[in-house]
Amino acid sequence: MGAYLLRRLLVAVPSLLGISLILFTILALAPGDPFGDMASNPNIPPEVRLALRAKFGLDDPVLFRYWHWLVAMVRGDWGFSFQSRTDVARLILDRVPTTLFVVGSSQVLALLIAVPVGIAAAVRPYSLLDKLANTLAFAGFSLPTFFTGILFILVFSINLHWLPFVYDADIQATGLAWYWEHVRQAIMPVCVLGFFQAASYTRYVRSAVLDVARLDYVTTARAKGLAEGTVTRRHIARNGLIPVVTLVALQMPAVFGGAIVTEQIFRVPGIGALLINAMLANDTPVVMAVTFVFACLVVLFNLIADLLYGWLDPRISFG
Amino acid sequence: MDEHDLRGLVADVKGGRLSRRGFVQRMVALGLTAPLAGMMLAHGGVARAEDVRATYKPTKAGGGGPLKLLFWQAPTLLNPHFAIGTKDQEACRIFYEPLAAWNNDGELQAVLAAEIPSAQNGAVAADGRSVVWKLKPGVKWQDGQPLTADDLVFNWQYARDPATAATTIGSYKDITVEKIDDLTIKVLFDKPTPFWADAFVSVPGCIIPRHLFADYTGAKSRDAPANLHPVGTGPYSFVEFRPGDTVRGERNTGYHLPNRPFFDTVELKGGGDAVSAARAVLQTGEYDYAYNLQVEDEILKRLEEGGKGRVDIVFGNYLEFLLLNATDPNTEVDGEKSSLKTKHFAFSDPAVRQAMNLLVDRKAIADYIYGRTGKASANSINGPERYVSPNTHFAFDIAKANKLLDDAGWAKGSDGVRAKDGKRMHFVYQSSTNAPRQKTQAIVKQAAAKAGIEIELKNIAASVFFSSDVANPDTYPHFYADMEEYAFNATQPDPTTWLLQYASWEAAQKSNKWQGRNISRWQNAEFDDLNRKAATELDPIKRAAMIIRMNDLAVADNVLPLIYRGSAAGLAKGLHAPRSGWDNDLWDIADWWKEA
Amino acid sequence: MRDPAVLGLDPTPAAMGSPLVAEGTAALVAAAPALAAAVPDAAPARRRSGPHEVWHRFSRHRLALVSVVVLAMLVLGVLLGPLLWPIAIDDIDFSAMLQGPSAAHPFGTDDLGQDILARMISGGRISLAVGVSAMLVATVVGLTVGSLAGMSRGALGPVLMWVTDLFLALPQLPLLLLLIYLFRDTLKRIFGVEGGVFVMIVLVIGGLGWMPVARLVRAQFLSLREKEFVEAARSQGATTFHLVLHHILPNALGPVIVAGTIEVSSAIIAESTLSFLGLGFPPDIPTWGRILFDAKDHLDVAPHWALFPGAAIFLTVLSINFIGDGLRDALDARRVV
Amino acid sequence: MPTAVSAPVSAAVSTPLLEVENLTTAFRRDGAWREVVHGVSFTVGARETVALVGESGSGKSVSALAVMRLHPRQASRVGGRVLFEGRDLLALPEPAMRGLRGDAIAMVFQEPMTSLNPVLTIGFQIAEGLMLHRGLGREAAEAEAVRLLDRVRIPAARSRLHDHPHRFSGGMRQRVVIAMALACRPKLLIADEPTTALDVTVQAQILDLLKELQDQEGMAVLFITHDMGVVAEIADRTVVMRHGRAVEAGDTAEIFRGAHHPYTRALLSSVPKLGSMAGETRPLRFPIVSATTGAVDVPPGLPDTVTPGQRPVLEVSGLTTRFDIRGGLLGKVRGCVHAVEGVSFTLGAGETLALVGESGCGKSTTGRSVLRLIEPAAGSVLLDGEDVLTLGPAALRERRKRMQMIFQDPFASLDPRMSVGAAIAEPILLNRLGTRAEARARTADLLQRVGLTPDMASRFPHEFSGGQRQRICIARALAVRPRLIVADESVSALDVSVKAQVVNLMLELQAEFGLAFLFISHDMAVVERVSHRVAVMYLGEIVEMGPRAAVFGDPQHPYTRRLLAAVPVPDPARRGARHKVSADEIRNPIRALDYVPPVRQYREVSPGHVVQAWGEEWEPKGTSAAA
Repeated sequence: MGAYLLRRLLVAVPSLLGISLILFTILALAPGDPFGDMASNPNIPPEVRLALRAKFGLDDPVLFRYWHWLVAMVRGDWGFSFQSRTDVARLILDRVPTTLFVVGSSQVLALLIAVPVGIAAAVRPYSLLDKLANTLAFAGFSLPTFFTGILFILVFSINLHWLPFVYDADIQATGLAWYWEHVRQAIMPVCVLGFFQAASYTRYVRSAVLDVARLDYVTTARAKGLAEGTVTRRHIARNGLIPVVTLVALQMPAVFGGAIVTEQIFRVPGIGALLINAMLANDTPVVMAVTFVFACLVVLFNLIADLLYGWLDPRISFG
Repeated sequence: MDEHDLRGLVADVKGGRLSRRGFVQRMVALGLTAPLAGMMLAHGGVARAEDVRATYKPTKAGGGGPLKLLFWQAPTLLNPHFAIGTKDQEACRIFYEPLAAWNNDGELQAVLAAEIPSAQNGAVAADGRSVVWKLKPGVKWQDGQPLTADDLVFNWQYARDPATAATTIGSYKDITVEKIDDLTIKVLFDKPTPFWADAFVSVPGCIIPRHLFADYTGAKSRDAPANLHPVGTGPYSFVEFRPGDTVRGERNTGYHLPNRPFFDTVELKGGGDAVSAARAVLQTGEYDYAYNLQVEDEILKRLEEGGKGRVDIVFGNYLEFLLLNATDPNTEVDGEKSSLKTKHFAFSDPAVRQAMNLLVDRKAIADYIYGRTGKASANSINGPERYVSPNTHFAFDIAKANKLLDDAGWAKGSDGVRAKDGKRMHFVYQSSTNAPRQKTQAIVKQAAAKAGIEIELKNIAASVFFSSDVANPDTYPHFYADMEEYAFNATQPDPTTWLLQYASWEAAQKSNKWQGRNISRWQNAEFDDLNRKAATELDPIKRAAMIIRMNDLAVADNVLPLIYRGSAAGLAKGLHAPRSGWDNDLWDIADWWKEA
Repeated sequence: MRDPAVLGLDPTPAAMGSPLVAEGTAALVAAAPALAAAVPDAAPARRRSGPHEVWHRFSRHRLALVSVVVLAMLVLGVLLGPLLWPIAIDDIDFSAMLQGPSAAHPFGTDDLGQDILARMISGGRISLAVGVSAMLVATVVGLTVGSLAGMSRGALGPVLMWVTDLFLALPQLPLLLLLIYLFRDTLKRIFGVEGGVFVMIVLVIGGLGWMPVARLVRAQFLSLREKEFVEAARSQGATTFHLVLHHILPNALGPVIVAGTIEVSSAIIAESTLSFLGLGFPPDIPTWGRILFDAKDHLDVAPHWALFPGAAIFLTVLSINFIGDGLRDALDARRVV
Repeated sequence: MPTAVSAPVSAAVSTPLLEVENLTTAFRRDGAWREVVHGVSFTVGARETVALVGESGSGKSVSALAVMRLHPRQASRVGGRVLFEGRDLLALPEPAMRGLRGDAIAMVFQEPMTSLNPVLTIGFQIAEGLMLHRGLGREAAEAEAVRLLDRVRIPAARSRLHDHPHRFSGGMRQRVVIAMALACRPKLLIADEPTTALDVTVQAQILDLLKELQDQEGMAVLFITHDMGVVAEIADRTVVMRHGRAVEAGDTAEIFRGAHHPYTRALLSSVPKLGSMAGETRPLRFPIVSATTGAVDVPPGLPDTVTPGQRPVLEVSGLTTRFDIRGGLLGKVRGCVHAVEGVSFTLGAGETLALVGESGCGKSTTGRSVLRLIEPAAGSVLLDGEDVLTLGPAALRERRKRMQMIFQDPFASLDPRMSVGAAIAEPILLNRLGTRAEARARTADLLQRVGLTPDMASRFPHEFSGGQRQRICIARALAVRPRLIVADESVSALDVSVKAQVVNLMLELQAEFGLAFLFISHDMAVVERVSHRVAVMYLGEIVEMGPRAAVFGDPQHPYTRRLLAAVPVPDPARRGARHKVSADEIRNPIRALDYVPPVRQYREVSPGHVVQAWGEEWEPKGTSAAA
């Protein structure tokens, strides 16, 4: 197990290097610089912009810059944001709790919907419930999140005045009110993200469970006289959900990245919002760091998925 | 309008025959800025207008609860000398203050200064080479340290050092600051400077404390802890900052103005888009203020129907304009297109330039796109006397444009597109990606098509269009297109730098890494001459006449002003927030208050 | 539950439940091929083949059948639309701003008084073309990489899969945005304004969508190349090329086609999201996503503006997904076990 | 240990434990109901073993599941009456039925690899039923589970209680499944092909165990199988099913002695009986009995196809094939599966050499290595004197037309997307043996030769039955006029009657074309029928090889003896003649990298009959394994 882990980590190193090189090159080739805003300000002389470019090393050759970035990264220095004139690590750490909360809750919501619905649909394939779940799932991922997000705002914030649509990362309240406010403001972004994810998860759960529902040991379990509920819970769902668990683990990075749109709409100060703003402002160190974090997440979650799989499925062993 | 007329108008104001506001409006219509008009009046001995502070009603500081500001762009840093965009400047104004700021009438209003320098009080030297500022006594930094002249000298040293890479360097690099006593400094200019109110004033003038930044100058500037933890003299002291998200402050109990500030805390939330920011103030009332609502007025009006707030519009010098390329963007000479060595095949023909001017339906653009937030403007190409109604300054006349082009020999081809000497009238019209701008493009394109001109629209992401990337041909200074549209906001109230965008020597070229300010590459000897003279002319009224002339020269030709744009903000019902078109929205946040 | 057919009860084809089993695995394989190996194989089921049979089984999937009709109508609509509704897409008419559906403007007008129906027709062509082309790009690249990796017994396979994983680890949406910044103008110069953006969006969406296809194809190849009929052909002297072309590829194609349908719909969604982030087609080139984006601020007074593009995207994606579902049943991914 | 004593036949006369009357079962497909079991009736008395036999598709398993009401309710419809202790199971409410399942009636399924939940420990899976039906606590139930595991002879039962199923071999798993079924001391055990998926020695062990347990528990067994040998071995009474109907029922001995129904007779006649070839030197075709009329067609003897003195078609020597096992930090090779180790044999034209052995012994790998479908690690394979292992890819492709393979699963070995005509023509075209027209003509000819009609060429594999498909595979193999055919379990998956026909066809073709067959099989009875010579493989090595009569008649190696002893004989009269088989497991062939295979000594017992010298691990412990 230890050796397996070590091997996986070693294998990840060239992957991460490759990813970072690709990202860096693309970023370095990308047009624009972080000082565009100064352009419309006639008060800032052009030489200031050029000096800033030079100061941040934007005019050096790409490989040279990459090497510098890499060395700094290895030393634990994530870079320095052009835009905020502060350490990138701090910017990212600032955003992590919010993202974890919103994305995490949306995943929980998605699973809370997808698992029971998917199982129920799979246990009775082609029943009315199955068809309904299927159709709703397709509908779920046929609507772009930006559209559902705006629709939610119009209905729940503008027309009904139920929910706030500006996400406030630190609410000035204490006790129960604090929790209540957090829940209120998180409802819409979490639902938009969660429903979208639930749609695809439902399909996965259904197929995975369907695969299991026809296996011999399920019949064996029935032949033991177990009630249908027990059979479903203990023998079908447990096995059927193993691939789903790992699937969810593998999806996590994509979910973080895909939350960009939702974070934008609801002003959730998450990592995705940081990324898109940094990108629009050409704040290369931040973009680089965040995308690299995403890439690390993918590699990490791949590993977690494998380990989870081994843990959940006793047949897998890490030799 | 010449110098004589201007003097007459100043006299009218002095004699009460013309209101200050009326005077300022006329000057603005002539292409001057309100601050310049203010300075003309001051020079002419007209008394200052009523202080905006007089409208402040609360009788004690605090008790106003939270003030919630919503910025659809989020501030990313809190050092005024590093502020890149308006969003950062605005956020800095919560904590930092300048010596003086520009009010909406274009007048200087003292903030940290004891009084506004003038020729009358002898603070402004007659030779235009120095100005003396006196600090208001008893002002303390939020950490209790006193504000002194040393702080001002330090700010000058800090900002002028190229290693600091301050964005305010332009205001400080050509001056010298001397300490006279603990509360007095003298700003020295190396040549006669008519416009002295730049350093320590308004946006670039915010003053940071020496005792916190002295160890972090030059290359070390980025390590200063106070970059992220501001300590200023402003009405609110710092609580928390999340870059790109929120800024939080609480009432500065030791603020130097009485009964201020009104609110107990201030919160600035960033991110999202302008429309939903407007919704949060105007429709749901979640926030008190929404910044820079660049949204079609149609939508704003609808949101206002919610009754939770109103849209406040102030006009500074924010001009949306269309440039006609004087050079040829399609021929490459010495590795660059739009080279000064070339001439545009069509725009070198005055008839085509005039026709283009006639094909721009400014009224439709103003009415249907900008509404209250923009005024159609042509900035007088027909004569100096018609400044009463802006509507008469321009015309939208497709028939006349057609006739002009016919007469000039541009004949329609079988495809309906005009051509002359084998050159088809196919223009590339570029601008940054921005909904109203694209609609303007569509409107111009449609009208042009009716006059046999084919227009290809192109829009470039703002981050690219406005970047200083030398290698990218899509930045606006490269101008590798026939026409381009963007807006320019003169944050500096003096038009000297503004007018440089029409000076021959400022033409953006490869040789100056496209950092030249003259984007259209328009060249005019008279303009260049006037520009040089105006730079050292100390009589504001004479100088104003020169500026008006320069303006007229430029806009009659390759520069087609479109819209004089206002800055719209959403204000919650009952919120009193004096805004200024000449300064940041939060320039006077100390005076904000809200009716119960 | 035991399937009677699995028990060998019925010597004739189309095991009652096997498409279900197949569907489950195929979806998983499509989603995370790494998992496929762990999903236990079902017993071999009997099945038919041939286009008639595929159609027969497909036609039993009622929703899929309806979807074919809906999609066909949408495609015909955007193809023939300009003939039936010859109104310019950029005719500005300030007197008819934000009007609801009427006889003059069946889908209403936008805030410049432009006819939404005309814009929908024109936009649909682009949206559908983007979806189909991006799918083709993804499928071709994925098939190539996947089959090379699946057939290689040397170092090429692991290297290709490493590259595939690498691409999977790249953050998609951010990269999409970046690439669009980067290549928009180079391509615009080569292919013209519309063409350039089109080619770029297709390449970028397709170029970031091939990895699941590659993994799916590789998984199929890995299992197919060990199948007895492949071994039989090999033992009869078939070259690897012949094996791939005549035996492996045709049998691997079913799940790839299904994955392709999903790719079409995700490309359409991706294009609309790009428009939302301001990076899709320029504003004067309407696509469904772009129209939807433009409409978002007027949702309260002019819901029709958003309704039509929204419904078009929704119907297209929904019907493509249902068709994919039907195809999955009809092609029966577990055909070869 | 007492030998199994069958319950008196008279038990069936008193009130039967289970009475199935006029059972019908229908399934819904494409919206229409299709009946697949049409009114089956039979009874099972207390302590009685009743076998339900039939070929695939006869409805035997469906009937068994219908008794347990385990068919999906929406998609199935069961009619008739199923009386268990006088209560009609079909009329019981679901909770009551659940109470019976696993308690009074238990079931064992065919596939031990899949009938255990992989993520639950075997202890829990056994205890599950106890907790449910007996209301035991977790600990008490697990203690009982240990006892049950002991009873099904799982060594060190206590320590294995918390193991997951994948740690057990197939035979051991089936024991666990049986323990699970027996947990609540059911009155009736329904065993659905419980030994079909097992190796023959393991099958013998399981059958012994079942009999013993039945004896001790006094339960009735409804045994579903297709294997007449197993039936003869275990059943008191037998019900023969065909096409969803019970065609004959009666005392097992009587049925074997003289069946009334022609189908039963046909079935019995096609069952290969081990030992029936005593005295024969050459392979013999099976007699074919018409399933409808009962007419017997005893085939004439076959000509001698082996010409002695000629150079063998195939000479294999020292063939070794290993598979690397990787692991560790850098995926280094950790060990090897020694699948085939130093195998040598020769095969002459017109001769059939059978490679026999149990799963994992390396017989299939040997076959594939000979054809170089797997690259062997060492040795030589001479085909007509030319070493196949040194050929380049093009030359190998060229040579392959001389050696062909027929696989186990005829359906899997036909491309589902290719018409059978195209499949048969493919090798001809691939090897450029003729034009398209010629290939078409030859295809038609071949189809006829294997007993099909030329017009079938345009059909697809799914339109054929299993036997027909194997005929197609044979036709395809013959298309290139090969000298050698490797038949890898080619008839194992076929129903007995079909198996007999295909075996007959292969023998006829051998006689006609002088084919050399390398006949790989685990089925000793079929091997006895078809082969000239036999090689017994164990752990990748040939332990005994010689003329069929010698190996079967005078087995030398302990493993050969064990193998032969384990084969059930389809003759109730000889029941019990088979000796006990020790519960040894076949060891695995994974070796460390530095493992040096021992040099094996062979001795010649009689002309051509060689036996590997065996070590002390084969020395008898306790019960003698000698046949």
